[in-house]
Amino acid sequence: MSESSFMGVPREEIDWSPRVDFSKCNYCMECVEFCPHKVFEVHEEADQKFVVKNPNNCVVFCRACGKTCGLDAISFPDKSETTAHIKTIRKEAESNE
Amino acid sequence: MDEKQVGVLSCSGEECLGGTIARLATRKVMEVLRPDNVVTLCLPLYIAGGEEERDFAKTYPVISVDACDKCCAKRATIKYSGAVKDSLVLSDILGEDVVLSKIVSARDLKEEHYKMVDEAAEEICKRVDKILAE
Amino acid sequence: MSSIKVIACSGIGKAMGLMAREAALQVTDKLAPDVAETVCLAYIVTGDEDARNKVEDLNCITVDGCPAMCAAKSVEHAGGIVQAKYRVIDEMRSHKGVNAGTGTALTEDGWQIVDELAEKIAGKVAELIREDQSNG
Amino acid sequence: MSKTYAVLPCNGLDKCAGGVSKEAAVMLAENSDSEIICPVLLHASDARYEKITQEKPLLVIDGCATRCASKLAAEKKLKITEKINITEEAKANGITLGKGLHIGENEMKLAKIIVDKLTQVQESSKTEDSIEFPSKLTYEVYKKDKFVFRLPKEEGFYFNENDVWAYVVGNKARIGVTDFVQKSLSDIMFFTPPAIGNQMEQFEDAGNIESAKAVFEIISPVSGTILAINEKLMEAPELINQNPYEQGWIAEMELSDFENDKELLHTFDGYFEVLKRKVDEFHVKH
Repeated sequence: MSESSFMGVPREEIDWSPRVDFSKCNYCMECVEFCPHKVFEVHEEADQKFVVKNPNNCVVFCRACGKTCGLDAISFPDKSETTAHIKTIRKEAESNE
Repeated sequence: MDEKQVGVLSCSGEECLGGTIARLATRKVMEVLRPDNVVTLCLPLYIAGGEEERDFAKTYPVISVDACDKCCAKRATIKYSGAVKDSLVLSDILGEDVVLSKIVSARDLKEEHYKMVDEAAEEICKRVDKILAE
Repeated sequence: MSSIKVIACSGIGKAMGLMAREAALQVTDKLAPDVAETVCLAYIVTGDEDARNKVEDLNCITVDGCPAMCAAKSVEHAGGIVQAKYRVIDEMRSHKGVNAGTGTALTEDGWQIVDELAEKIAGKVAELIREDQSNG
Repeated sequence: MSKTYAVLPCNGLDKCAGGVSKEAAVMLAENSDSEIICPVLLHASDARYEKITQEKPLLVIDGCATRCASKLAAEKKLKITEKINITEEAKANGITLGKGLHIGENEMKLAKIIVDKLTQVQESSKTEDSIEFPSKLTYEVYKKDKFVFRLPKEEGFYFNENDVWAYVVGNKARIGVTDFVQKSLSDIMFFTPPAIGNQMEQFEDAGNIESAKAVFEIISPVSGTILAINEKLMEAPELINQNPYEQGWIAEMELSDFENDKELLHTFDGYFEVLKRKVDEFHVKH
């Protein structure tokens, strides 16, 4: 998946993925079951029963898994900052050409 | 990169057992036996005017699978897309008595029925492989 | 009086096609075998005059899987009088989030929806029969 | 001025629904400049109505599923613009039609609901048409197996990489999802619309759509205020599957900063490449 990009910016340079506050989480697993992009990975035996395994699989600007969380344990980076960051990288790339 | 594609257009006859066997055999070829090369076409959609199904059948080779000698799938293909590359009529391999016997719900299928599905699926695969080898 | 034709799409690509097929079969086989019967959908369109006579000017109920409504379209095209059109997708909408299975095999939940739909169709069959009788 | 019809009721005499078809036609003729076509006279002499049927769009009102009026129209080679079926309307409105042939209170009520709806439809479609949208789109297609993915080539279409389009005219835009979304979701069963009046930034969510496979969050390609949503999707989300660019559009917005939004949007050429890549990847995975 290293080839993936968003608006010409390599995906790894964009910090966008769910942040889970595990102190609030009750492991209902709704978010894990919801996401079709395999962002999460289940660790059944561990105390913390899942992790954000593939943050770069997360669709940039998608917050849908957060809505499945009744406890509001999931947050995302600031959208405006992310947008500004993407624009900056694009400008840099342009001026380097 | 593109694998060669073959379309299979199956009857799902509602009046007899053969329809159930034909559709299950076709799905088995698509899901399990030749998943990379076989695209199933939806006969009711094809008949009701589905553009995607009809265009595919004009561009790619199509095998028709029918339960009985009314050959609805074959006739439909010829009518709307021109020709079939190959065809299979289940009464030829399973016998007319069997295909025309009373339809069985997918809930009540028995060992004997799955054997028929396997036999039919194998016959479809033979035809698919022949086209792929061309 | 002729029986009511219950005609399913049997779409091969999705679970909903199989569900339509099974719901129709349950009506004609178990719930109302004396007054309802089915007809091969493909045959009435691709077949000869005999095939058309199976639906032309007769009371039909169509059971479709998806909104393409192939059974309804083809039966109307063949001259059948479509008294009611059912769509599995409408049943699915009242069972949000349920996994019904695939076009090969249904899950328990899928069968449950088939059973409910079959009951509805059988109810409609009975209603049409009553109307027909009261109209003489 | 309100739209007028040439109204062809079945006027059936053997069922109550036939009487309702006549009543609805009479009401329409009284409330607008619509004109009634008598089915019996039409059957005997079509020349009599040639002028009306050429001038006015044809509304056919059938009583029952036998659809005699529709069949008559087809026989006379008349182009039907709109169809109403009294029995279906009765069911949809929870009204039970009487067993007898006389029109009662319930039946009059139904006729009035139908006539009101016909006139109301025209009003609401006016607000939906607040943005001037091309009546016909031209598409480029990308084929994969039997699946055909369309993308409109018209100027004015912009796309984000979240597979949502915006068609921009002046300071307004209509938004919707692309063929990639509706094909990968398959049959769409639910539409949760954005709230009208809601102000949103670019890439905020503008509702969602859901199939048996997944939920798709509609990520807005533009910033602005929601002016209208496509009400038809509430009852028939499958319109998105039929054509997500035309009858399956999602919402209309007043734009707040399009010049800025544009920086992170593709026009046709850019998005067509994205679409092809996504289709190829999707097919490998499935």
